[in-house]
Parts: sequence; C-alpha cells; structure tokens
Amino acid sequence: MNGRGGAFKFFLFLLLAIMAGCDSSSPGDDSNEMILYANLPTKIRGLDTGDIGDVYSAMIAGQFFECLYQYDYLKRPYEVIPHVAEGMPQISKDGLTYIIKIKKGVYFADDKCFLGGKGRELKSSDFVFAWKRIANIKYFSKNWWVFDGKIVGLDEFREYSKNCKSAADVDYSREVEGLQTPDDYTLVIRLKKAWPQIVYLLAHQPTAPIAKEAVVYYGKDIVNHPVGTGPFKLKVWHRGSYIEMVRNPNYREEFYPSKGEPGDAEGGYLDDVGKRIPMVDRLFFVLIEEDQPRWLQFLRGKIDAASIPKDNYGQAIDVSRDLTPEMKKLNIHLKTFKNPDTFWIGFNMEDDVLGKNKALRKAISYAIDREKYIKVFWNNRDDIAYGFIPPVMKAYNPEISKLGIGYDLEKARHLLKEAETIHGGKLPTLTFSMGGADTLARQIGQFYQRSFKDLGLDIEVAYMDWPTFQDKVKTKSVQMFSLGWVADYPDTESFLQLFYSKNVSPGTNNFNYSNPEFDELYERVAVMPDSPQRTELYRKAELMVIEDCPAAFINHRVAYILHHDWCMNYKPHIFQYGLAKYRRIDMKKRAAYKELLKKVK
Amino acid sequence: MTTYIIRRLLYTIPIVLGVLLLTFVLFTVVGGDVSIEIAGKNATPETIEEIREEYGLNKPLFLSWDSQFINHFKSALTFDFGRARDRELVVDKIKRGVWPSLALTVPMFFGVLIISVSLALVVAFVRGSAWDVFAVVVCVAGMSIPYLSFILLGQYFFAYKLGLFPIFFSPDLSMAEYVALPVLIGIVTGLGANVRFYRTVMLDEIRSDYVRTAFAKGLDARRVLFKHVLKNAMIPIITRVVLAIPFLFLGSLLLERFFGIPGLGYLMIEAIGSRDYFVINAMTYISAILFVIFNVITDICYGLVDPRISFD
Amino acid sequence: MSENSLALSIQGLGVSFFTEDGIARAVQDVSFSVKKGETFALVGESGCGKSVTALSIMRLIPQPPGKIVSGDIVFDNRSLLELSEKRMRGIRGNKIAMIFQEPMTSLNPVYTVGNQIVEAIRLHQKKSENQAWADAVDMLRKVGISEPEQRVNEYPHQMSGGMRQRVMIAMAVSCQPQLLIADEPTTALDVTIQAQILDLLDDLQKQNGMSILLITHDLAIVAERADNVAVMYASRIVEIAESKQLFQEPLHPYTKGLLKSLPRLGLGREVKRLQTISGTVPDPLHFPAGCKFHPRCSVGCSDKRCQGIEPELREVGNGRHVACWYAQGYETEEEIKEYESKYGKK
Amino acid sequence: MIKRRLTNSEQPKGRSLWQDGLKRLGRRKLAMVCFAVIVLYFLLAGFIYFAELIDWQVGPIRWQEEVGGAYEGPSSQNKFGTDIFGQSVLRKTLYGAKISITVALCASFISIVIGVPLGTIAGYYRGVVDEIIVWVYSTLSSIPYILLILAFAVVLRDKTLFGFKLTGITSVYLAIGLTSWVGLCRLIRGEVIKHKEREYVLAAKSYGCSGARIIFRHLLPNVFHLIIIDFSLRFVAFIHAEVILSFLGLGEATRPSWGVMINDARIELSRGVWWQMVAATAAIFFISLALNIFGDALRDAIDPRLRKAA
Repeated sequence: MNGRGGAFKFFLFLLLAIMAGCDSSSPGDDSNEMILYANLPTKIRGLDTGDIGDVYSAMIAGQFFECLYQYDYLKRPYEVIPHVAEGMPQISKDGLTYIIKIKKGVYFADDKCFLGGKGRELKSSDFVFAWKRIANIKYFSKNWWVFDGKIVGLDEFREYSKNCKSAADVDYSREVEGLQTPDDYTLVIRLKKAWPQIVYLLAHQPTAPIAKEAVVYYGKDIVNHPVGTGPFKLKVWHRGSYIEMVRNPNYREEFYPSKGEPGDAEGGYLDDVGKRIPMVDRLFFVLIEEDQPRWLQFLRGKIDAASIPKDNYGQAIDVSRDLTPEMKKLNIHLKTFKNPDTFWIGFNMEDDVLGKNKALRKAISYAIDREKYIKVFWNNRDDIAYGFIPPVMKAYNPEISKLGIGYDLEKARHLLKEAETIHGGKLPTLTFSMGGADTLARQIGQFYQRSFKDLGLDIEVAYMDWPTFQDKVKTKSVQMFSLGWVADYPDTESFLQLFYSKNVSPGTNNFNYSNPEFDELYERVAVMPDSPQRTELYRKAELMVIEDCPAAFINHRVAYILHHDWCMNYKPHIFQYGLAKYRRIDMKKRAAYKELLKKVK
Repeated sequence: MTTYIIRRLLYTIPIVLGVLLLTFVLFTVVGGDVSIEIAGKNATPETIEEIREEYGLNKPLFLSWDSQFINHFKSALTFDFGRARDRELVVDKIKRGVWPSLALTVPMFFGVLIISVSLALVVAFVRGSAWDVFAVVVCVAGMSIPYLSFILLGQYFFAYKLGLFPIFFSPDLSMAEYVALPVLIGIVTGLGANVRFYRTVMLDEIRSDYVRTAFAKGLDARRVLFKHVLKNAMIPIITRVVLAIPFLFLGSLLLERFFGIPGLGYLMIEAIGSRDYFVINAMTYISAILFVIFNVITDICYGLVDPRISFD
Repeated sequence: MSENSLALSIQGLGVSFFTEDGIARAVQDVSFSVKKGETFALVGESGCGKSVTALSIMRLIPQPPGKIVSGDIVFDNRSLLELSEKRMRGIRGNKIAMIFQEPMTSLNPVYTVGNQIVEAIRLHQKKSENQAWADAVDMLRKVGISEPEQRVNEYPHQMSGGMRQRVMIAMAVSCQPQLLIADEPTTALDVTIQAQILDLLDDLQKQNGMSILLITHDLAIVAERADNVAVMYASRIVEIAESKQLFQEPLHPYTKGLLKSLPRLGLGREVKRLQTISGTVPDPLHFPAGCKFHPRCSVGCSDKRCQGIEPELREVGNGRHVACWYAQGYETEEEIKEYESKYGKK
Repeated sequence: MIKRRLTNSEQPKGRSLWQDGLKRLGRRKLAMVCFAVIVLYFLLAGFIYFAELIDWQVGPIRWQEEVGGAYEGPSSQNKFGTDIFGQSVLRKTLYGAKISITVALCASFISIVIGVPLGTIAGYYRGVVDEIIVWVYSTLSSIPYILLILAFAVVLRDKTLFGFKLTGITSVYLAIGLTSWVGLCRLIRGEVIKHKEREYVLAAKSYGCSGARIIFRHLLPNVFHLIIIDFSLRFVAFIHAEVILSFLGLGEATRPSWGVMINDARIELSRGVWWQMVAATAAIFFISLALNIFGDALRDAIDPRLRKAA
C-alpha cells in the first residue's frame, strides 16, 4: 500500500502548492472598508476610453474616466450638468462655436506613466489629443461616428492620418482648426454645422480626455491601463472573472447631489446629500455571464444587485408586479425602469424579394404577436414597439399604438395576398438570421417561424454566432435579421440616423433603407435645437419609416433590477456610466444577511 | 540518452510544421476575414480597410516572402500570437488562464488517477466475480451518461439545491472553495472510462506468465499486485498519464464554463463564441507543442520504468 | 508402497473451466503418485490437461473460470486442497517449486534476476538481505551461470533463453523444495540447451534428493530421464508405467501411436517413415462419447464399446495401469456388461 | 495405420472468424438485448426519415405541434411533459434520435471513407506514401481532440463548400468525421502491415495478383472486423460529441436534437423543469450503454486480442 499512500501525499502536496500559488488573498478583511460587489454580465473589450464601443465597457471605464459633462444622477428627465467642465458651454449665436471652461484642480490618478508617478493636472489639450486620436484612422477607433463631419479640420486630420504609415507616425501636434486651446483651462470647439446633440456626446464615455503620457508609455497595452481623472483606480483586472477597483486617493472634492425629482426623499436617495463622494472604498465587478449563476449569487448575497432572469421571474415578482413575500423577507428591493432601446426584425431593403415588396414587409410586421412574444420571452415586462422611438424619449408618440404596426393576422393575410401579386407568384422561403445560437435565440427563432407559418409564409431561420451575423449584416448579405439599438443619449436623433441613407451598411443603417424624403427631413432636423417643433418632426420621421416598413419593430425593454438593502442610493440611470461613486454600502447589513438567509430558509 | 532526446526532438519538427500548416489553413484560408468584427458597430468601409492592412489580411496567402503564410510561421515560432479581439495580448490571456485551469484539472487528474488505479487493481484482483461485473457495469453506465448532464445535475443538486458548494466563482472565495465541486464532478465523470481502462491494463498484466511465477514463489496477492503487476502496468499507465498532462493545461471547457472558473477552457469557449481565431490558433498551436513535447517525455519515461528500453 | 515413500499423491483429480461456451473438463479423474527422489513424467499432447494438473498441485488454477471439482492432492501427508491460502503460500516456492515452459515471459521484466531470486529466498527463509543476495549468487553459480556476481544484477531481457531458464531453476530450487514441477522446461529452448537444462535438473535432484514432476510432450526426454511415466490424453491418464516398460511394451493405442511417431536413431541404416496419429486432439468442450481416443484409434474406432463406454484406468498386472478396453482384456460386450455390473455404469 | 474419414459431427468445425464470433456473440443474452436496443434506435431514426419523406404526419414528425401549455410536467396526456412552447418532450426526444443517429452515422461514414483507404494504402505501399499519411495523422493527433473538433466546427460553420451550405448538423458531422479518421487509419495501417507479411498475401503475390486485388480480395476482408468494432465503439463518442457541440452553439439549431434539449434544460432546471433534461439524457444513456456493451461483446467475440487496445 506504500505506493498508494505516497502518491496520495504527492497529490495533496501538489494541490496545496497550486492553491497557495494562485490564491488571491481574500479581500474585505478590513471590516471598516466599504466594498461594493457589482455584476458584470459580459466580458468587456478594453479600457481605452477612446475605443469603448459597448455599454459594459463604458460602465467600467466610467469609474476611471470623466467627460466634460455628465447627467444629473437624480433629476428626471435627464439633464446634462458639468463634470470636469466648469460650467455649461458658451455657444455662439450661429450655434457653431462652443467655448468650454475646464475646472481647475482636476488631477489624473497617480500612475507610473507620469513623471515621478504623480498624476498631473488635467489640461484642455488632453481633450484635443483624445479627440484627434479618435480621428486617427490608424487607431481604428469605433467612435469616429461621434465626430464624423462635425468639427472643422478634424476630418482633414483623419485624411492626413490615412497617409501615415502607422499609428505612431501620426503627428498629434498637427493643427486642427476647430479644436483650439487658448489656455490650459479653456477649450474652443468650432463646428461645421449646428450640432445640438454635442453636449450629450461630450458626456458620452469615448470623448473623455486621456493623458498623452499614458498613451505613449503603454502603447498598445493602454487597453489594460486606464489612466483617468475619475474616482476609482484599477487594481486587478482578471479578464476572465472580475475587475477590482479602489478609491482614487487624489480624487478632487465632489459631493452627492442635493436635488432630485419628487419622491427621491421617500426613496432614500437623499440620505447622503452633500456627502463627499465616492463613499465606497473598493469595488468588485464580478463577471457572471449566465443568468442562473448570477441570480443565485445574488440571492446568496455575493453580488449586490442583479436583473431577474426570465426563468426566475415568478420567484421574484408576483402577479401584481410587486416583489414576492420571499424576496421581501430577504429585504430585497425592486427597481424597474424603461430602457432607451428598440428591438426589431430588420429587412434588407436591397434584397430582391423584400426590398421591392412593401406589402410583404408589412404583412410580416402585422403577423407578429408582440404581446405573446413579450409574454413568452420577457415575462410580460417589456413594452410593445409600434414604432422605433422608445417610451422614455421625449419624442415618443403617445398615439403610436394606433398609428404604428401591431399584431393583426387578418390584415397580415390580406397584405400577403397583395404581396404575392406584387411578387408575381408564390413567395420564396425567406431567411431570417439570428446573431446567436443559444437556447434563447433558438427559441425566439422558433417563435417567429411559427408566427410566419400561421401567416402562410415559410421562413428558414439561420442561427450564427455574433461575429458571423455582424459580418453578414454589414455586407448586406442577410434578408431578415433580428437586431436592436440602444440610444447613447436622450435625443431621438440617435434613432433617426439609423435610417439615414448615408449610413447604410457597413454603417448603422443595416436596413439599407434609402428614402430621399426622409434624408431631407433628417438633415433638417439633425441640426435643430430641442423644441416642440423638432419633436413633431421626429414623430413625422418615425411615421415615414413605419410606412416604408424597413423593419418590424417588436419591443422596448423594461429592466427589472433587484438589489439588496445594504446597497444604498441605487437609482437606475440609463445614460450615465460610472455610478459607483454615488453608492453607499451598509456593511453591517450585508454581514447580517447570512443569518437572515438561514432564518428565511 | 542526450542524443536520443535530440533525435526524438528532431522527429517532432515535421509535426510542428504540420500543425502550423493546419492552423493556417483552418483559421486563415478557410476561416476568413475578421476585420468587420474588429471594426465594430459604427464602422466605416475605410476603417475596415485599415484593419485589414493592420492585421495583414490584404497580403497574399502563400506566394510571397511577405505572405500571410510566412508571417503565420514567424509569429508561431516566436510565440507571438498578437492581440485578441479585445486588444489584449493573447499570450497574457493564456498565462493568466493557466493557473485557474491547473487548479481545476490537477486535483481532478490525480483524483481520477489514484481512485481509478486503486479500484482497477481491486477489480482486476476479483476479476470474474460479481463485484467485477458490477464495477464494469457501473463504469459503462457512467460513461454512457452525457458529460453535460453530469455537470448540470451535479451543479443543480450540490450547489443550487443543497447549497453545499459555491455556485460560481467569486473573488472573495479561496481557490480551494470554488474548485471543490467542479473537481468532484470531474472526478466522478472521469472514473468510468479510467477504471475500465486500468482494469484492462491490470488484467492484461495479471494474465502474464511472470504473475504465475510470482504466485508460484508463494507470494501473496498484495505483494504480487503492488510489486509485480503495478510496476509492469506502469508502462501503459505512464503513457496515459504523461500524455494527459498537456490536456491539464487546457483546463476543462464545460466545467470552467459552468462554474465561472477563469481558465483556459473558458477562454477557449469565449474565443469560439466570438470567432477569435487569434486565441483559438494560439491554443491549438501551444497544446500541440505541449503534446509533442510530452510525447517525447513519455518515451523517456518508458526508459526509466522499463529496463528493456535503452536509448542507445 | 508405504505412504512415507511418496512425495505426492493425486487421487481422482477433476478440474473444470466454466466458460461462456460451456464447461470444459480439462482434467478428469486423474490419479498418480510421485515417489520421493524420483522423476515422474506426465506426457501428452498440448491441451491434454497436463499443465492444468501441475497448476492444480500448486493451486494456481485461474479461478474463475477454473475450479478443482473433485479429488485430492496429498503432499507431505497433508491434503493441499484443504490447506488455508496462507499455509499454501508457505508451501509454494518452498516445499513445492515450479518452473515454466516460457522462460522469456515467466520472469518479471522490470526487476533484476537477483531481485526475483532474493524475493523467493527471503519469503521462505529468515535471512538478511545480504545473506539472501549471497545465496542468490550461489544459486546462479550452481545452475551454471558464469560470472554470477554480475549476472545477478541483470534484467531478464539481457539474458538468453537458456540462461533465463537457469535463473528460473535457480529461483525454484533456492529453497530446496521437496518437489519440483517442471512444466515443459525445455520446449522453448534450442536442442543443445535442452540437454544442458535437463542435465542440470538431474544434478540438482541428486544433490537435493528432491522429486521432479516432469511435464512434457517429448517422449524422447521421458525415455532418458523419467523413472515412471503417466500418459495423458484428453483430460485423462490413459496409461501409467515404469519408463522402461512403457517404451518396451506400450499398452494403450495412443501410447503406441506416440512411440511410433518418435524418430528412432541407431536402428540400422533403414530409415522408417515416421507415423503420425491421424486426426486432432478433441476440444475439451466437445469430447467424444465413450473412449475419448476412439475416433483416432486404429483398434477400437469402429468398436461399439469403445464408442459407447469410457474405459477406466485399471491395473492390468505387472504394476501397469491402462485405460483401454482392449488392453484390459475385455474383448466382448458381455464382458463389459459384466464389468459394469461389478463397477457400476459410468 | 488405417486412414479413416472422420464424420462431420466429430470434426472440429472450420468456422470462419465471423461465424465463430457471431455464434459466440449470439450466446450472450445481454449483448443481444443491447443489439436489439441499437436496432430499435436505428429503426426509429429510419422511420422518421421515411415518414418525413412521404409526409406521414405521425407523432414525432409533428413535434412542433402545441400539445399543452408551456412547461407542463409529465402527465398521462404528455408522458414526458412539455417545453416552453408546449411542444411534447416525448416527440422531441423521439425526433432527436434522427438527428443524433444521422450525425453519428455520417461522421462514422466520413471517418471510414477517409481512414480505411488511407490506412490500407499506407500500410500496403509503405515508402513515401506511408510517410506522408503518417505525417498527416500524426499532425492531427498532436492537437487535443476536443480542440481539433471545435476548431473544425467553428471554421466550417456557415461556410459554403462546393455549393453546400454547412449549417446545423452538416458542419457537426463534417467536423467530427474529418477529425476522427485518425485512430481508424492508424489501426488499419498497423493491421495491414501485419497481414502483408502473412503467407496468404505472399502467396497471392507470388501468383501475380495486382496490388488492388490483394487489397480488396485479401487484405480488406481480413481487417473488416476491426472497422466494425471501431465503428460500434466510436458511434457512442460521436453521439456525445454532438451534445457538446450543441452546447457550444455549434450544433443543430432548428430541429430538436438531444444535445439541444440538454442545453435548453440548463436554464429550465432552475424553474424545476427537469423532464426535458431527463428525457434527452435517458435517450443518450440507453443507446450509449447498448453500444458500449455490444461493442465490447463484439470485440471480445470476434477478436479477443483487441482487448489490449481498449
């Protein structure tokens, strides 16, 4: 038996050695430390603020980087307020020149890229550098659309960068006429044409300033080293599992907002008014991509907040859309809010069958039982989309349920007959592409297939992974496809540009929709400042699109978020990222949760 | 011995070249262009073109000194796999994923090995008896249940229902805590095939003449099994064990996925989901290299266990 | 014959193998005894059950599927079949040793020969490691291996077949056994080496006074070396006799056939055509009814009694035993019926 | 000595390897039960093909039909319960046999079509051809199998090959088939090399048989049993591979397959919906068990030597 005993000891030894080798010391030993455990539902791409192209990367980067402007945390409707800017911009009468003052005493976090490792003060030239960098084509930023055709001289800078050999050869000292820095605290922006959405975009994550020192020092590795002026610093980024951040000790004096909307005081959002932020010392973003483990980790108190998976909806929410007693016993709070998004089945307008056949597109759109769809897949939470403007937008048309397209199988059948006449015979089997092959995607695909079968139309669903799907959409090689859009800022223009003919694939107009009348309207409305008149035009544009039917709009998501009661100041916000600085954690309550859990069980 | 190793290593060169050719054909020739995916949702055609240039996708495939094929070779031979889709160095990703993967697979591996070799010895000793039949039937039954079902049920009962183990990785857990259940599941799923394999190995040895000789000497069964049989059985065991080591580095695709263990298996699954050929290519290549190296090590180990083999 | 003069006595041994294809009665009703100091040969074609008989003595029948179903084996006045496994281990390798046919595979390839001999010595004798190694070297020298000091540290694969068989013998006789079972010890070896090995066995027998149970299919060996011979055919002993008698006057047709198939040298210039026994050894799963040899027998093949009733091994005078109706002198069916009335139907 | 012809019954039968093996196999009750199970699965798959061909609307074909509400547990009406759309899990499970068996059959077919000729050619002709073939399979086998399958499946998916669009199970069995011929090829090569030196081949050569004739008339029949045994054991692995590929989103998407069902059950389990998972697992379990036991029995019966290779 010696052989076995020896081997077993060896095995134990190895096990221990490995565990000792990579055991991260358990954080939170210091009981005074305030720690937030947030969930990161999907892996993020990188933390180079100029290249951030998705919500979750922005959510993380928002803790490190600060833009000129931000949205007020508490006020609704959403209002832009200064962040590192001293005040709102001074706008010239023609709306083409913006003068923006920058706060003094804003420092970058300490980092070894700076001389002596001490973060230096933020200067106006950091913005200019950051934006030229986005313009630099060799940098391949996903965010060029922000500035495309907007700022005087920046497009020329982009042209110039094309001729450079590599990103490193691009000379950032090259003058861009529309971006001037009279002094370190003043930024002058000159526009080619009116751009009323600019303040929203100056609050949009990719436009945050970046220190040239960091870009030079880290080179391509900048994706791993976010050096910003924000309230937190990156400590550990374990891409496969979690991101750990700590409070930035150099962070300037910032305070919790003092005013909110009615009801905020009752909601407990005003308990910390005037307190210095951030309040949390340490932040964990734990990567849990799948619903089930996330939900269970939440129930066990391992993460502070989580959305409700569709398969556990019944466990959390009762028929009256309130928390179930089980959740209430656990002191769990529910926050619901409407997302600024729309999901649809898009039609490729350049497709031979679909493009020329409006009746067919409409027939398909009328054949979708959106209510059932939302019931089956989203626990009845979401709003039906009759048009593309989501209800949270100011331009949302209250009459849209009557004006837009909803479920009407009779009408759909009628239209289909018409469509067959237009087509001149029996319609071929259409292909519907889905950017995923997971269970949900497959079930949704099946749902549509059944819906269209009821209509009398055969479709074939092609499931593919997201990259392939994207590739096919961008190369116009799909017929029907399932996609959606989340607004980056609270201006309906964000949706309108999706139908602008100059944005056809590989741009954002994946429908390849082209209507000169709409284009003309879009060009007119895009430069208009906010006014009731503009809202009217937005609605007109929406109806125009609905009539042409380049897509069957399905739903607007409504989020149901649960959080534990130790997670204070949890007010949902749909545009601002980097909200951890407002949060407060009651560590005692969290510590007591284990007992509570036992008691409830 | 040194010359033997060198000669043996030289034999591996064509294999490595073969692997390079295969990965190139798979991921570059058949796999196709990835520039659009990199460019993102607001991409312009010119950005896509620039990306193609940056990644060398517009170069000729084969017939040029600066062809993609030659570059593929160069990068593989220097272990420079470039950057993944998220612009992180592929090498960094792999380095980081190795430890969690090993923390999962090494205990699993030794657990399976020790339990299954011991069981196999016992079962081989009582061969032909009802216990033997029972063991074989249980093994085959275990092998017949899909791996995925094992994991699902294991996670469901032990973590969700009974709450005996953590459900998922969490930064406040020690590694021992969060690998416990996946290791357990891994061991249980691995036992069937392994016990059966080692039983066959042991039976082959037990049927040998030298075992009869040993019994004829008057040795008891324990001595015969542990002294004589086990050392001879070491040869097939070592082959299996040493050749399994490269797989340890790969982690476990499904277990890591289900338990959120940030290892190489998880990395691989994600790379598949996002068609990140850079990562898949690097993983394929590295594991092939490891496999080839461990093949050589296996041969050397034979020499250590089996006196009949000499390296001259 | 006094009991004390016997080294080994087997009575009515039956061994069966229970396989998927049916029960194979490998050994049936085998009885013989080996006197102290003599060489007893068990002769037969391969598959006739002689090796199984040998393994039964050692109680090394692979079990399952094999099983000793009847009979008794008496060694040293003790029934081996009744001993506990532990006591039996004390006999194996110590009182009864065995050497096997295949010297190539019978030694463990991963241990040195010294190691394997020492293991046997230390198992049965209270000797120090060093003493045992010295003994091992001595044994190797005794079995005629040159440079035993070096050889003792070699692995089996470094030796020739003959040398390995010498090592096997060294291992077997290292504890001075009373009985050595040699199961085809020379079959796998070259002819020149065969004689050396057999000579060695003779020498050792003289030195130690042990009995040898020599199992072989080679009658030539038997003629030279054995004192007594038992011939086995298809699981049964068909004839037992003193070696000389058997060669002079074989009684059983099978023995006759075997002897006729031997090349005889020195009988003048005339080279006789060697005769063979037609047909093949029956499969133990499908033994023919009656005398198992009858399908191949030139005498009794068409005889109804031979086809119907199996003859028992019986003394036919002169201390000779044979299992053949003809040899036993039962010429007619009436006689057999009479025999049956005496001894009961088979 | 009188020569005498032996009567037939006495003569040890000159049975062929096959007759002998099959006879022995036939005596094993368990193996025969397993064989019956396998036949049943194949018949089911064949039946579904047939029914689809003639558009015969029997139960499994109508798996898309709503037979009840969403996620209804097993009841007397729906023995295996229903899924999210109220489709019968029983029908889906039955239909899944078609997908799984198609995948495993096609993959086996591909691996045999590649592996056997290559192995035979390499073993028979040796020389440069052999070196190249050995190089190819050494290369393939130096990449961990699961990685190799995944790499093939990822790359092949949604590609168009010779006008064929590789969707769903097509890319699955191509990926499995194109990667799994290696073991078979190696086995056949080794066996052919062994047989090549046997007397009967040398004899055939000596009276002037062509290479092709020797291969087809003499060598292949003698290694054929290996192909069958290999096939029976590999079939199981292929069914299981389909499950994993489906889980990774590389498998069938539009029709129910066992892999897809288990994958779907991953989420359902948390609402206590276990029947889909159990149904699919059981379906896989029984055919795997049957194939495993039958394969072993077949191997033991036909070629006990091979036990070593297991």
